[in-house]
Amino acid sequence: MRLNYPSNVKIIKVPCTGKVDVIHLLQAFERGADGVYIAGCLEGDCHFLRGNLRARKRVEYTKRLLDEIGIGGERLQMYNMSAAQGPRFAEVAREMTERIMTLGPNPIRAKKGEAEMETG
Amino acid sequence: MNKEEIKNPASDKKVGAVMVVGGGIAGIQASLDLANSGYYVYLVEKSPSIGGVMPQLDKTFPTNDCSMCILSPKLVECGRHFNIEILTNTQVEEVRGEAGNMEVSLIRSPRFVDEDKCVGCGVCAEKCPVKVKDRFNEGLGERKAIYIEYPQAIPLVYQIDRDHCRYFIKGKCRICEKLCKNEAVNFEDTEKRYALKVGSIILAPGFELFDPQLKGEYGYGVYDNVVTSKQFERILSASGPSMGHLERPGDKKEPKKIGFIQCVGSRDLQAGKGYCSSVCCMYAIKEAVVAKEHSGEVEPTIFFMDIRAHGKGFDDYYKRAKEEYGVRFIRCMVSKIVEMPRTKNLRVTYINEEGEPVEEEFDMMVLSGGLTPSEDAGALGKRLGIDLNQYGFCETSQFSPLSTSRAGIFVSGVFQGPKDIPETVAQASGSVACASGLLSESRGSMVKGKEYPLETEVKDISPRIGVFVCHCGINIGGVIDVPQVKGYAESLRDVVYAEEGLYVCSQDFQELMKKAISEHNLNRVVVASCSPRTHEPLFQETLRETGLNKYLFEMANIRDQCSWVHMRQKEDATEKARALVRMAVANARLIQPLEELSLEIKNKALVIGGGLSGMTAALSLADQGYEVYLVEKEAKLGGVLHDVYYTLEGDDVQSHLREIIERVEADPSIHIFKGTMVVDFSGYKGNFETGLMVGPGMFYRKLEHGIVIVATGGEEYKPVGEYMYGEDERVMTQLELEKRISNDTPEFSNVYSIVMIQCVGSRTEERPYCSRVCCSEAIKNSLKLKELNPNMNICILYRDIRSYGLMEEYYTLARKKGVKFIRYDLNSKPGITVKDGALKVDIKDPALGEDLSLSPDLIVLSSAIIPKENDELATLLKVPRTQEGFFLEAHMKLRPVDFGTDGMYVCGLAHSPKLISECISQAYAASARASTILSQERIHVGGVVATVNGDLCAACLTCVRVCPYDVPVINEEGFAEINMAKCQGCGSCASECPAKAIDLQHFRDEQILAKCNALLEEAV
Amino acid sequence: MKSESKLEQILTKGEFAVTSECGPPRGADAEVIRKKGELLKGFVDGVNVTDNQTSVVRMSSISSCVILKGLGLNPIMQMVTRDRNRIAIQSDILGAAALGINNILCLTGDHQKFGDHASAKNVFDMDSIQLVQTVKLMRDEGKFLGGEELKGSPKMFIGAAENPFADPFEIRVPRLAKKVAAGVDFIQTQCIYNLPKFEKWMKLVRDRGLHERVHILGGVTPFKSVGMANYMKKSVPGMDVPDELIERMKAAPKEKKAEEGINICIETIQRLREIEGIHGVHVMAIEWEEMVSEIVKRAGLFPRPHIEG
Amino acid sequence: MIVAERKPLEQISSMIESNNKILIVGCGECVTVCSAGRKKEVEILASALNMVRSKEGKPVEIRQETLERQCDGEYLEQLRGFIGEYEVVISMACGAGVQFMAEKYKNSLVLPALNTKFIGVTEEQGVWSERCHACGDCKLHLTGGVCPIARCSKSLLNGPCGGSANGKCEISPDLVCGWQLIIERLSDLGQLEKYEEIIPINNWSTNRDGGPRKVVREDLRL
Repeated sequence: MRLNYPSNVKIIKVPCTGKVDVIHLLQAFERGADGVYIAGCLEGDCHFLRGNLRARKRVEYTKRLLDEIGIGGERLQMYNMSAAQGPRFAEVAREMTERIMTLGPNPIRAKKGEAEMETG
Repeated sequence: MNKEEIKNPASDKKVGAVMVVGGGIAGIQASLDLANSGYYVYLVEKSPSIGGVMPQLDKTFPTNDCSMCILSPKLVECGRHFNIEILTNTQVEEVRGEAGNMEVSLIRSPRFVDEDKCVGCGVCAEKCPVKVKDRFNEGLGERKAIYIEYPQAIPLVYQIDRDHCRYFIKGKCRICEKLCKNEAVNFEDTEKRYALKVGSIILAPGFELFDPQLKGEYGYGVYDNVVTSKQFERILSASGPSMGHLERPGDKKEPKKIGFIQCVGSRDLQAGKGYCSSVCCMYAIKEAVVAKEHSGEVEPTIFFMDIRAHGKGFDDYYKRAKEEYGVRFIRCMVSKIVEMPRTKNLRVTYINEEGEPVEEEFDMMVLSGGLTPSEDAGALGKRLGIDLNQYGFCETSQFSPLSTSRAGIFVSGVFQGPKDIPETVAQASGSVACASGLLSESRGSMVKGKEYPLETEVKDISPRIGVFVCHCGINIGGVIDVPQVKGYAESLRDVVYAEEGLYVCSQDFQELMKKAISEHNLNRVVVASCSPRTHEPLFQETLRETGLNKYLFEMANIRDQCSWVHMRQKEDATEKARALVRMAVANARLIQPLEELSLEIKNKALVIGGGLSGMTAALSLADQGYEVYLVEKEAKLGGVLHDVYYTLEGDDVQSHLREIIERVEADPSIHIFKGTMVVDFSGYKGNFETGLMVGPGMFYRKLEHGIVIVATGGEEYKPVGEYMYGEDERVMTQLELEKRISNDTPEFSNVYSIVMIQCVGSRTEERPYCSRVCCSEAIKNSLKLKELNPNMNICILYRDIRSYGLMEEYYTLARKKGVKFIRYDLNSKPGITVKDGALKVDIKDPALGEDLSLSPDLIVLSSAIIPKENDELATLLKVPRTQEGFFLEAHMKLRPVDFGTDGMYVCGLAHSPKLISECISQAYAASARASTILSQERIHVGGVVATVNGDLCAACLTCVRVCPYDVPVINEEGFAEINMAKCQGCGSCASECPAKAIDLQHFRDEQILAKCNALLEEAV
Repeated sequence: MKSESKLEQILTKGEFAVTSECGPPRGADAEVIRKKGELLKGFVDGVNVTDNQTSVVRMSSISSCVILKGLGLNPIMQMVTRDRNRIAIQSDILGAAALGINNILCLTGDHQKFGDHASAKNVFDMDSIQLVQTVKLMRDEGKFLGGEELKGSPKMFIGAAENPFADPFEIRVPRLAKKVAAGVDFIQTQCIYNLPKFEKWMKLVRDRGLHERVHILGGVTPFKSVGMANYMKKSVPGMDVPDELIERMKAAPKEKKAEEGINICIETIQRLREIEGIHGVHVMAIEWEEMVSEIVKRAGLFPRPHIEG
Repeated sequence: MIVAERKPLEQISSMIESNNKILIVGCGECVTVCSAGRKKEVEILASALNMVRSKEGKPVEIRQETLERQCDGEYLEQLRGFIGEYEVVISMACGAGVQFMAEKYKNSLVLPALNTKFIGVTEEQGVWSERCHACGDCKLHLTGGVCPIARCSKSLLNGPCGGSANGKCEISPDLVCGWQLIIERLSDLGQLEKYEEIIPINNWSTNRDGGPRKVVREDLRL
């Protein structure tokens, strides 16, 4: 449908959101991602029966962990959408981008940026 | 492929190819099953792409699955299958010859775009100046004069609409031709005629929606806001003309009050449609529910005569629509619709249940149009010389529901009679079994195989990556600076070669790619172009041809995920394309070749249950050339069919049953085990092992087989304690009545009055499902009794009469013969008493609001169909059941006879209540599905599956518990083992393993993290 | 006589006994307990003194008993096993006996989770049945749990509580039998509202002859309001309040709710008196001690028999 | 198995506030099964601590290791070569593992990352519950195979107390009364008469009350 969405969104493909591990999400933030979201099939429509439900639980766990870390769980989201929901995909990409814009950069990246400026 | 060429195999043998006519879901399913069991398939479709009606639907009942999402994988598989040749824009003209050896003449109308050259990039349509009302969106949207029907269309080839193309009308334009860098546009294309040889034909030409303009009182075509149900599907669909925003066509306002009128062109003798279309009640309920989900403000109302929710899980859906979604149901006929001139709202006049005329205003009205065979299909039927019934549906019989009157030509889907998607799919598979039974001697004779060079060893060799960046005409190149991305790719570590191409997917570029692979010793290939969904197999094929393992391939989707969606931010898009290529290369470095293990298959079948369904499946498998073990718990074959004597249509059931039993018992390929129980079970598709206790001696026997069909059947519920059943011998069930009618006709000369009570034990709190056959059963026995004694007073107490499909005619006939139908509500069930030795039935007629008292001689209970005791078997086989105890298929819509576990199937009453003809269709379907495995010599397993590193495993059982398919087990050495043949590759176990001992191949943690790191390389 | 308890004497004589209850204050003010004692004096044969009830810290049961004893009342010291191990328990029993306390009610005690010190460590070195055994061992055999002989055995009248309405019903009587076997002298039951169910239980008790081996005092508590009745029904574990009683409370005029509660209580006492094997009532007028005298009077249980000693 | 769960991240990060070189050691035994302390959890903790410190601008160096078991010296020996290079060691084992590591490496500061909870079972994926108190004197033969000490909130040997309602413990409606379970089991086994036997007052000396315990099998020693 070629609906425009912000170019800062980049996709990593997994066979099922059930494959997404907590450490994948954490390391994305550790490496400086400002936000991460998981786009899974609609609940009840998982091709692998329960993968997207597991993913949701893991996302919830990781959000709490990110809160504890101080990065902010709201930088991580789980969305469900179907392959026929092109507009929804674009809307989510925009929604997530706006959310991250409001939150500002990942504090780790911000801190590292500062440090580099000081030394550089 | 040169289509003019006639395939000409040795003429004394049957032809190992089948033609499927119609590319809807039935045709697609039939083609896939045929091609996957050793037949070459010509899939003939009159329109430019396959898919039929399903792509137009938004959701499907009763699961609310997205229609396109569930169909799409089948479309793609069909499109890329070696042994399916899709012939679009093509119609069958004539068939000559005999079953097994037929010659089919075809006419192909011009597409004006070369199928071999068009890559579906869409630049032509983007620039085409002509806009045309879009058939796919039911006239609610627009497309161009050069177009594809919908984005996922297969084949993904554009087509010029000759009637609207500016060049064809005015003689100039040809913009598309100029823009197409692949020179695919061909204005000189012409109609072509040619012939093909096939062994059998499966007809699946589908249906059309009744044209509601024929019902002038509803104002369709006059009032803007009266739409057809199919138009409403498009309005609801996220890919529809309003992008899924619920709005009425007249003024784009969001409608609040939406009315649905049922039976528009169904159950309507005046309109010449004496049958029920079977699906409209459910699709209307679904549309009402989905509309409600779109906006809580919506107030849907359904005007209906009877709600026919007779399928698996349907009544529950109906109940939820009423109770959870607040859909309003009004039992009435709408007499007319008038548009309010100012608001464009619609004033609807109807007679309510109390018999009073009511006028009510709606924002929008949806007409639930009936299903009618298409005119083309009718004409086709005539050309082929097959019998059609008065409505134009293909004539079939109850005991051979898939055979047309012409040998070798089979039928499936709505062309055989109105039905829903799962029944259509079951029939499609079923017709495959019929064709396959006819042609089994020629199985494999026409399929194409392919030889590949030996795979190059790459395991311990450092990566040498080649990157190919596609311009996709101007699709990518017009936005992204492709040369710059290519240059960037060259700069990345381990990349030894990079190239760009106008269309990387084109045939000549494949040659270039192969050359580059061998000249530069590439051992990993990255293509930066479009979607792997459509193009990965093509490139993987190229890799295999050069001797590279097909998994040594990675795609960066810089079109769908980049140039198309960041069209106006060219610099950002180029930057993103660089990142996507960087990620793909990072992954490519780590990709490992994956081995696929080839396992031998046990070409024998196990059928559990020796009733009609089990026997039919066994016979069909035997006809297809497989050995069958048929296990029956009872001492004789036949199951519940022993209690059925005649069908509604008048067939003699017992003689059919005797014939089937004789055939089964005489078939040397069928090994029958009567009085036998299944006691253990293990294995996976192609290699199962089952232990039996064989009666009467109860000795143990172990069987090896490749597939399992579960056909354990059902039985009539004995409603002891309800309606005095078991207390008074004058109260009996329908089957008991049928037996008495058949054995002792004179008895009924003294019976003057009979009351039948429907839904006994069905649609209740305890058994919320509809038993589907009881309405027709009651009508059948009423008609039989009326035959015996035309003056007999018969009264049927019902909740909804569900004489779906062509059975509606018998309902009409029964009323004509004076059978009385009186409705009751669940909360005021008929009361039965005995007074002075006479039976008395008290009932409140909700239509008249009056209390009635009847004094029948006999009371007949239309009792529910319940599954045969099957819980132990379900546990042994590890297959799921519904709450009611029927076996649960893998997918309600598109996998009606498959279990979730590969190689296991279900059919007949064990699946849900159904008619004899439906059991037979399903049994054939299970047989065809089984044949897709049994016909293979070996199966290939592995690839993207989870593997365990035993050294790291703690045997903690996490994987065992997490796996949705129960695949992992802890082996004798004490670590988890995942059977490659069973693993579905979802990766749930890998992401949950606390010891990190499991990896999902091709998506190993290392790879995902490498991609993640590459993406963020420049972030921190 | 096993003890020097006035309650034992009344029960042994076959009189219908009346006991009541008194909660010590959350502070060191002895006046509070004295005031409560005065309200009960002359109307009851024994007063239970709770031991940090609901795990909320209060003045100790022993000292409150001593204060009541000083007023001429006959205190029944409640002791829970939650807060003391066997060393402290035996020591407190000896101390209480030395101070003239001659009734003990052996209880397990509520879990500290409900109290004001939820993070406390509990003890539960023994349970209520084992506590009954312990007191009996000290009294009748003059021994400590450790086997050593003690000098001057505590002459305690041993009681325990029982809830005929708790789950599972099939062990309610066996559980009483266990307590009897352990050596209990008297039982005070949970509040009785569902009389038919209680009678069913008593029948089972009689079937096993347990009523002849232990004195059973039926527990009653008057409703102050509809709210209290509802609370007892829904929120108090093991309480069985029939709907008809709640309806009766609801039906009473606003200003007569309390009176209706008292009426129900008195009627219950009358019914209990008629049950074979019921030797008394335990009137738990929670924070409503002033009503005990009226209940006793109106139930025809006043004056209380005079016991020498 | 011994069931444990990770301490709140804040507590762990405050323990290592002033340290810059950290070794995290996972354990492959019980805490694997309760998803608290093997490689996956080590990775998560390392990543989380990394982020906490990066965010504060005080990056930290973390090494991750996972041993077969931390309650056996031989496995702990595997750290010998490099443990000294780290300022602190965070052990993701149960309390036994943490202590044993500290015993073996006298000069290393060993910190616990887990709270050791109980001896229990996996009820279902993600749910563990207590079954045994390690009282040292098993009574399961008396109580239908349900432990009154571990399953009754008050460890009553002659329960239930008066607080149980509808088969649930007085301390929580989500907690089944241990004695309800015992009675049901005895009743299912046809041994309800056992209920009437009074279990005598317990000898707690085999429990922790008797001081730190030890098991010695002389036949196995040299």
